[in-house]
Amino acid sequence: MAHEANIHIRHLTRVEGHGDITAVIEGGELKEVRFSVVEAPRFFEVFLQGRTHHEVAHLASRVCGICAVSHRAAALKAIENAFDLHISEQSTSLRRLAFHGEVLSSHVLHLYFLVAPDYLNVPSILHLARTDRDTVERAMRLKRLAYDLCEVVVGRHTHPVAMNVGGFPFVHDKASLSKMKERLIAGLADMEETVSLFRRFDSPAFERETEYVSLKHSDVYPFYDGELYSSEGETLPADAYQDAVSEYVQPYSTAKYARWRNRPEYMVGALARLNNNYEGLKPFARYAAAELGVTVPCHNPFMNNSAQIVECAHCIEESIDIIDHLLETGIRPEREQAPVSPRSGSGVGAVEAPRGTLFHEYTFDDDGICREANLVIPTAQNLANLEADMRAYTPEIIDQEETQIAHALEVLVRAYDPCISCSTHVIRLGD
Amino acid sequence: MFRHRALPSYRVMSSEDLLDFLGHLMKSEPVMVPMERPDQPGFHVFDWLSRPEDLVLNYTTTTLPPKKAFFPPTETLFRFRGDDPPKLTPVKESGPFVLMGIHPCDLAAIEALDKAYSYPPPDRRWEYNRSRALLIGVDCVPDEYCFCDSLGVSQARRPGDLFLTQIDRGYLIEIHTPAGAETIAAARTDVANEADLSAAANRQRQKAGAFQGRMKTGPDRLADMLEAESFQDIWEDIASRCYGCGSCNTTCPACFCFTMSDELDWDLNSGVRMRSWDACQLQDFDLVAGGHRFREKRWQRVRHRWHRKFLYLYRRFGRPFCTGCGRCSRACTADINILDETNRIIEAASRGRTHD
Amino acid sequence: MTKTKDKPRIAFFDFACCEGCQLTVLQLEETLLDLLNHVEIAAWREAMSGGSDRYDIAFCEGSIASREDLNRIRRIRDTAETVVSLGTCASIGCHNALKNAWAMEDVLARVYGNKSNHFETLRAQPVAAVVPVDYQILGCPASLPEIRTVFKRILTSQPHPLPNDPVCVECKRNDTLCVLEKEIMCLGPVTRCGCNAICTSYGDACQGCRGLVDDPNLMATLRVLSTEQRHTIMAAVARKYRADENQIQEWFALYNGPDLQLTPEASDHGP
Amino acid sequence: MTDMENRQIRAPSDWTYLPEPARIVSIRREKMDAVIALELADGRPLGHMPGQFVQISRLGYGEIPISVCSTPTRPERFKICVRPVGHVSDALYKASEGDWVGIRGPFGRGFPVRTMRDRDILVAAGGIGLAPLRSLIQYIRDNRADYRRIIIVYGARNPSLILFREDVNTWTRDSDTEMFLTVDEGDESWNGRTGVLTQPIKEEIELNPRETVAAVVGPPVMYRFVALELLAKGVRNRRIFFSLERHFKCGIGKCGHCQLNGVYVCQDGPVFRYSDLTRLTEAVEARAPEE
Ligand SMILES: Cc1cc2nc3c(=O)[nH]c(=O)nc-3n(C[C@H](O)[C@H](O)[C@H](O)COP(=O)(O)OP(=O)(O)OC[C@H]3O[C@@H](n4cnc5c(N)ncnc54)[C@H](O)[C@@H]3O)c2cc1C
Ligand code: SF4
Ligand code: SF4
Ligand code: SF4
Repeated sequence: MAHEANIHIRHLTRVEGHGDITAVIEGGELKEVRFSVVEAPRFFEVFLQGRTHHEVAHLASRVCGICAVSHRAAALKAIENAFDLHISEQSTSLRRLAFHGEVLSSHVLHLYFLVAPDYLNVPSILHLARTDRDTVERAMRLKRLAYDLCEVVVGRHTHPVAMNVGGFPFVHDKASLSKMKERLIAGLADMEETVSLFRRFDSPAFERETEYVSLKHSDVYPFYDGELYSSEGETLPADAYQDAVSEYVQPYSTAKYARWRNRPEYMVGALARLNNNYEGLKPFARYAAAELGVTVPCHNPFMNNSAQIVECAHCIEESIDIIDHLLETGIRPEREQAPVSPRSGSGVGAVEAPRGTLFHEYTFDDDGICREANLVIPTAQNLANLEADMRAYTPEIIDQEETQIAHALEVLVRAYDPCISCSTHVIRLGD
Repeated sequence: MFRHRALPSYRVMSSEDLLDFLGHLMKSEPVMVPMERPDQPGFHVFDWLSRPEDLVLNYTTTTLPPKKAFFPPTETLFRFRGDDPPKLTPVKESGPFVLMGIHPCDLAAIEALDKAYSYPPPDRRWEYNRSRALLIGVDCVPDEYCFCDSLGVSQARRPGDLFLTQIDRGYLIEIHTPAGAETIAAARTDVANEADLSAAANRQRQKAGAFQGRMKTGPDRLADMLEAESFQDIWEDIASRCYGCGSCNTTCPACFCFTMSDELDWDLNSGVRMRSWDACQLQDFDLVAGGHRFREKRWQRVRHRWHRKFLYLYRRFGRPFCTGCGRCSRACTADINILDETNRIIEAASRGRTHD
Repeated sequence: MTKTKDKPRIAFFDFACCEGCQLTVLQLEETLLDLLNHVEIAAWREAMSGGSDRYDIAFCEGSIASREDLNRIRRIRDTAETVVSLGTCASIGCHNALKNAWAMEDVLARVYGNKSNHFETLRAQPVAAVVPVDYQILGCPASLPEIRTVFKRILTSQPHPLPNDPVCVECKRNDTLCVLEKEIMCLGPVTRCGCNAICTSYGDACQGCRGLVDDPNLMATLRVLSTEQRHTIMAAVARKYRADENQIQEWFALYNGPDLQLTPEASDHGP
Repeated sequence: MTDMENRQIRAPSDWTYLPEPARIVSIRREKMDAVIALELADGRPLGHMPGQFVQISRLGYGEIPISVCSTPTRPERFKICVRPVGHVSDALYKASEGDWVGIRGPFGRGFPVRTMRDRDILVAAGGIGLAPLRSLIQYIRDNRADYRRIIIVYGARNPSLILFREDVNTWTRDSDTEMFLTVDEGDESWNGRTGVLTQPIKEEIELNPRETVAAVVGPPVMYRFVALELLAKGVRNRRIFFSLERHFKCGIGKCGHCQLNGVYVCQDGPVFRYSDLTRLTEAVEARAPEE
């Protein structure tokens, strides 16, 4: 029984980047709990200044290796908005396709490599190589599927190439897209297995109401497109995000925190998207949701993992549809648009990165040079909510041993899938 | 049936019959042809054909020359396994193939490489791959970089088996070898009449008038000039612009330098030896252990390129190892044009400059 | 070819970076399992809990940008027999070094405002500049073909001298169309190959993420971009970009750091 | 070649770049070199001449040119001497007895053992250059009656880098060889000559210049200084032979790496007449020393 505990987990494993968990319990009462990001900051906001829009787009994906496509896409949308460029429907479809590859890749990595070991009681998925080869191979297969999907569309997952301002500088090969489609169809079987695997894992029955924020689109489940939406019913155009989202600094964390209007915490990510966009899901994804017991609205942060599985299924289904559409309409060559003659402008790009809503905003001067950059990253938006959950959850388990509490907190943090390397690049201060 | 007839002989074939013929060929052997790049429409590439209609015979140029059919940019020479004793298995492709749509300059280059690679001891791998191929040439229209007529190969036919010239009613087919005759015998063709022959001759005349640039002397005099003088200032000027990227070598149909390297499998015991195209303009081409470089300055490497093409191999094999295809000028990322620079040398030599 | 002894223990460490390099190692996927026949994974924070402090080969990604980083990398160097700098951040400095063009207090103030005194940052340096490294893998993210090669070379005790050919060589070996033909300017002619020219294979320009070759003719880039050329394509490129020296310098800086100078002085091996 | 009959593909009897296995029968490792004795898998002699080289592979590492350092007059096995300087040479240096390597060759033109007959032979070796020259010296000693004086000048960087110590001792001891050993830098235990190897040539050796044939192998800078001394003593430039080093990949005049003006070092050499080299602008070894 942990009447007294002083938990400090340094450099939490199986998360992206460096973060520490601290929890202090005195006399059976929780005194302090926090998750601090200790990753060295990289200052993108500083060195993006003075760069051309080409360079900005190129650098943007380097914010994060795991959600590189999202960052690139957000930057492209912002730049294209700033210069009033319009890309073809075909390019939009291809960008969506790359997005689905990334979401799949990121979620599979999280679910199999980072989360599953907690439930299977091994230090890493690779430790199952001998005892449960099936699971390891399925994980690898799904990763490969996601990676190859990105490869077909944008060359590679981490730091996509050829995903440029205005469109694509090469014509996608129909044969490889059809081959991809076959593999996606086969991938649904692996998703089925994934659903059965994760159904076996019991998530804690913890709930806490909060506000869920994501993009929302009337036609599609939003990753690449949509308006900003909150579960409290508010809709606003993505480029007005600053009306609602503001950031603040905590001295113990190199990442920033964000509030939604006057609410000091809110949640973004798979669970938020699912809560806000359930109707947009494809049939197999709905089936997966039912199998995993996800009903919306869902207030259990541990269910974020299940929401990710549902989204994986959705991404595969949606990708099949997109490829079908591309093959049907035929792929037309489109030259990458020449850079607009240098001019001033500013624009916002908002997308749903695997971990939640991501904003890029740039201002260019008369020479087309970036003068100001603002990036708001999902993990930063989630940090306050995560700490609120930790504060609410710890008392529920305070009777357990110190190590069990520590482990439970680790599992909670992992459920959020924090991406710390991203989160240390946030820009302007909220006040 | 054509076997005893004097070669070359002539036939005519319609464009539709040509595609039928191609379809027929493809049934028995793989066919490599120029086609439009799927990823970059408007540009062409030599590749293995899967549908006859992908053939493009009126292409201007390709980045890589068709020699890649016999001598791929990277290929496996043999596999090994570290047994006791080690097991070494040569890797070779099986069966004959057809290489179609070769411009005269590229035919000439293949002939040049035949010479170089069969010089004793012969390169069996080249010989083997060459012996598998039936070569079908095609007539062309020069672009802004072409100067093959200055090197006397604009009408080259050897070592092709068949040669196609576009005429009104399809293609005039020149049959140059018995193998060519045998292959074409299976196709629907018509006798070539006077009008066909004169249409083809007309096209040759048009071609001869279409070159935008000429080399200001013949290869023989050029070799003498290069031997007689150092031209260091010209080499240095070119070198100040040159990246040393080697693209002029790697796009050249008559370059044939290569390097070899091993690649292990994941068992760390078996693997392959590969050979890949190399380029004398690269900084490390002549680097040896201990850090010695024998052409240390970029201008020495530039000079080497010209000397090798127009002097050394000219003396050794009796022909320049440049066919005027223009690929290197087009590929040069630094705007170095082989014809312009060669003419600069010729002019300097003709002005009777002295050594520096 | 190597005699089997104890499997070497490998560990992965990350410093300031996007962690894309580690992720690229995960892309070895099936071969990852083959790899496990030859090595044991001792520590991989991103993929595994309960890492060990006993390891022989340390793969380090990212740049050194804080005092803590410095101490950590020195500890790693003391422990590991072989240190590998994984990716351009760890080998050359990459984007992290771009902030070095500013004073560090200004950098912090811009991001954390009046709370900046809670944080510290150092000039970013590649791992390779702080401790000696035995193998370098370049690329942003680390080039997959080079990751494969270096793994095999480490396991068979072979050195891995960085390739010194420019990207153009790989473009040609792949028979891809030079992007200049489409009037897109490319840093491939001065950039170290080893990535199998992935960007240009997808029709995009090389941005130089593997750093410069030993003897780059930077003045040639300047000349190509800033003057009118005879060559039809090159003339179009020059017209299209109309780049001045400053812009080109900034472009090179993306991966080669802000200190690189474009100077007309002939290098050792030029002209 | 284009005849239909010829298009029926016959497998070539010898696949040009395929090495044949050879086993390491012994290896003697010194600080900076290893002498390796090899035996071809089928036991037949290599069939080389002094000055020729083989392309030797360590499979999985690569292939490099290495001179044969043993004489064909003792044919059972052949030897090479490797200095570890990189990839393949390191791997060879670290190999063990019983390991397999791949061999192609022998290749190239060796020393003119015919021209040398009935003449005085001067051998000038710098560093690892002694390897091919040892083959020559042994060959001449095994055919002693055909040759006249054997003068050996050998320069090593320091005493610990002296190659083939036993041979060097024998050549010093025996009266039918005149041995001049020098090191660039001596140490406490060293009481022999120090200085570059041109010194003994200049100061100690009496030559019958008209009757002397010289064979020179060493680092690139060495050649021209040795040549100058020999010319100064009246040795004819036609009778001075250099064995050159260049980057080789194929060993048979195809890969282009070793091209030196119009010649292929691997095929037309590696042994060249000095008088031929002076015409080749790229033969840095033969160029007059810079002022
Ligand atoms: C005719 C001839 C005879 C030789 N005889 C001997 C000998 O008896 N003993 C001995 O120790 N060495 C000899 N060498 C030198 C030996 O070939 C080189 O040391 C060896 O190639 C270095 O290869 P590596 O893989 O160990 O080094 P690498 O790791 O490949 O690189 C070291 C350097 O050597 C260069 N290099 C690579 N391949 C070759 C090559 N084929 N030729 C020259 N340089 C190359 C590389 O560019 C690099 O700069 C001879 C060379 C020649 C040409
Ligand atoms: S292509 Fe041009 S820049 Fe490249 S090596 Fe050749 S001449 Fe030099
Ligand atoms: S695309 Fe770039 S790297 Fe490739 S050949 Fe052209 S200039 Fe060189
Ligand atoms: S092509 Fe250039 S930018 Fe792309 S991976 Fe290679 S070196 Fe990096």
